[in-house]
Amino acid sequence: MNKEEIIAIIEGLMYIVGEEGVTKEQLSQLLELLPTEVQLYLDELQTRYASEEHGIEVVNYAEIYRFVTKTHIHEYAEKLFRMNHNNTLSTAAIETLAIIAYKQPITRVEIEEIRGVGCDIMLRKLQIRNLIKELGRSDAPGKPILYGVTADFLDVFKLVSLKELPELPNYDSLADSENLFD
Amino acid sequence: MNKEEIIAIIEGLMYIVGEEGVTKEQLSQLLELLPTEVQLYLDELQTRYASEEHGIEVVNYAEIYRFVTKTHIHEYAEKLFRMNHNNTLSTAAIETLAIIAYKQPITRVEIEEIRGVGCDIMLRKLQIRNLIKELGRSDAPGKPILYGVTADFLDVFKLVSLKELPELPNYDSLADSENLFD
Amino acid sequence: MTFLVSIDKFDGPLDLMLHLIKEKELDLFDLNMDILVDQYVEYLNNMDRFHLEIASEYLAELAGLLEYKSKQLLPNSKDIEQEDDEDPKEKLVRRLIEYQKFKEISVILTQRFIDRNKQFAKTVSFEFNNADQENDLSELNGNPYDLMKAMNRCLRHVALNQPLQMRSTTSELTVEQVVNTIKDKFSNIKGSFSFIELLKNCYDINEAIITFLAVLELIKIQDVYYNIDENDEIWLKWSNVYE
Repeated sequence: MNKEEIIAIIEGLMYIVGEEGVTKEQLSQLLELLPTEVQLYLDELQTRYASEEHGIEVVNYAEIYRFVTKTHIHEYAEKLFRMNHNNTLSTAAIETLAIIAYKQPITRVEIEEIRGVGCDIMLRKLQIRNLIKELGRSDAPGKPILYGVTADFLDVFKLVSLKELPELPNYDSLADSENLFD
Repeated sequence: MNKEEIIAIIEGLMYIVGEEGVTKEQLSQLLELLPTEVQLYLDELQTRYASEEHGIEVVNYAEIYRFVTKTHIHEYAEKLFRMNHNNTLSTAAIETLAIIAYKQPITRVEIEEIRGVGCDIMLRKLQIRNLIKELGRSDAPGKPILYGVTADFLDVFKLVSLKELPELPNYDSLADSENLFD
Repeated sequence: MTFLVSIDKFDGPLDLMLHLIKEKELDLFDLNMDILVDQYVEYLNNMDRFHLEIASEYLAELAGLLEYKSKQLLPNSKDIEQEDDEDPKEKLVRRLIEYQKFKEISVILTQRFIDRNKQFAKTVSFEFNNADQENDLSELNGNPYDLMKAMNRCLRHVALNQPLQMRSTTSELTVEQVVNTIKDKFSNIKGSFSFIELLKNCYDINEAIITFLAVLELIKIQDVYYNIDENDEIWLKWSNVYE
């Protein structure tokens, strides 16, 4: 691979990981290159996006490289968000519901592991709205509550049963460790 | 704002929205520019990212503009996410979709006549995957549901609009028939 | 004997008929119905013999084909046919051609679908997406696809936050490459540096071994001096070639 090809791949990967970012070490492993080489390409990419015709730039806080929008873009982003506001369903709500639907019965801690953020309040909201219900308690230490979705949930998402949920791409590492798709 | 500033803003916004994408109309409203002007900037951005040193490109499937990674990046992306993309559609599903796309609005019975098999379950599955939708009801006896394809259909098959569908082969004259089974 | 394709490989009776027409090299525009009907019957009989389940659609078409054939055998068949709007043979040919068109288009669409699946997009940025946390849930509605997309987002997040366990690829690294890397990275160090320091850039045992071999090489060509202290730690120092 020549320099431009490698930079193109790094750009592509940095795009799809978005705000999660990627480390030099991850790129080094994926591209089978030395970290020092990767560093050079990252520096080059950073320089290119620093120029004025770009609305995004490469930053590396805490050794994690990621694209972020330049600050002057934020006011437009906010405007765009307000334009879309009325028709979007809360992402937090739909992600929590998706995890429960695909993985029920599931405990709060398991949901939080997948989403990476706390969901105590969200679970309560969803329960009040009657979209999820308690299915009993797990045998794990502390006997945590197990959650599942309700008939109202199926109704809201126009499903006859959970068997109708669309199939997910196969993330092999997760299937091994967690039986996520049981 | 000059041209480069506007292009930078569009680039930044398209990065933020990611897979959700943005329409020409949204940008036009947001930037207070005519849709034709926005079109020019979008075209320019598309051209810039088409060049080889970029790993991402601008696509506008279903008239929604968004960044996607170029196809040669996918092997690295799959490694990064440890995902094998088993997102598949059966031949039967694609045939059914093709019939709907070319003949919409179309009823279930009409589809079944062309395919020679029942497609009740198939239609339900395609509806759940958000690839087809109900377009109302026919005036025929029993008022059967009319089906059509969705924006997700266009996206999944890399189409800007239905006009981009490849032309149906024409075997109505004998001259064309010779290569029917090639 | 020709190879018998299993019935579940076909997407219905028309698909099967097209297969038989192709196999027997029949002319679709001047279809020999006798051969087609015989082949169709024979095929279904074979499937039946292998105890493969035959869907009702295949039997429905079979009934139509047999009816056509029996009418042909009747002396006054022509009179009966004229009552129909369309000749059954013409109608079947028309249906087969129509179906064949969509089969061909499906091949093109399938390729486009495969290509599209190789294009990835990032998910919506966090700050943009979570500004609506406070939305009340009273007017929730969505489709199952939204759920799939949301779940996919979460799974990507989990995947990215797990350490990569890649198969070792470092064996492709050569000692020479690592020698150069060490020179690049450490040549400006005036004093001693430890071997452990060099290992911080290694991701697996293979890379560590190659790094060790590289150090041996550097010692051999006398680019570095070495010293092993009482804790068995290896200390390295550049000879004056880089000063």
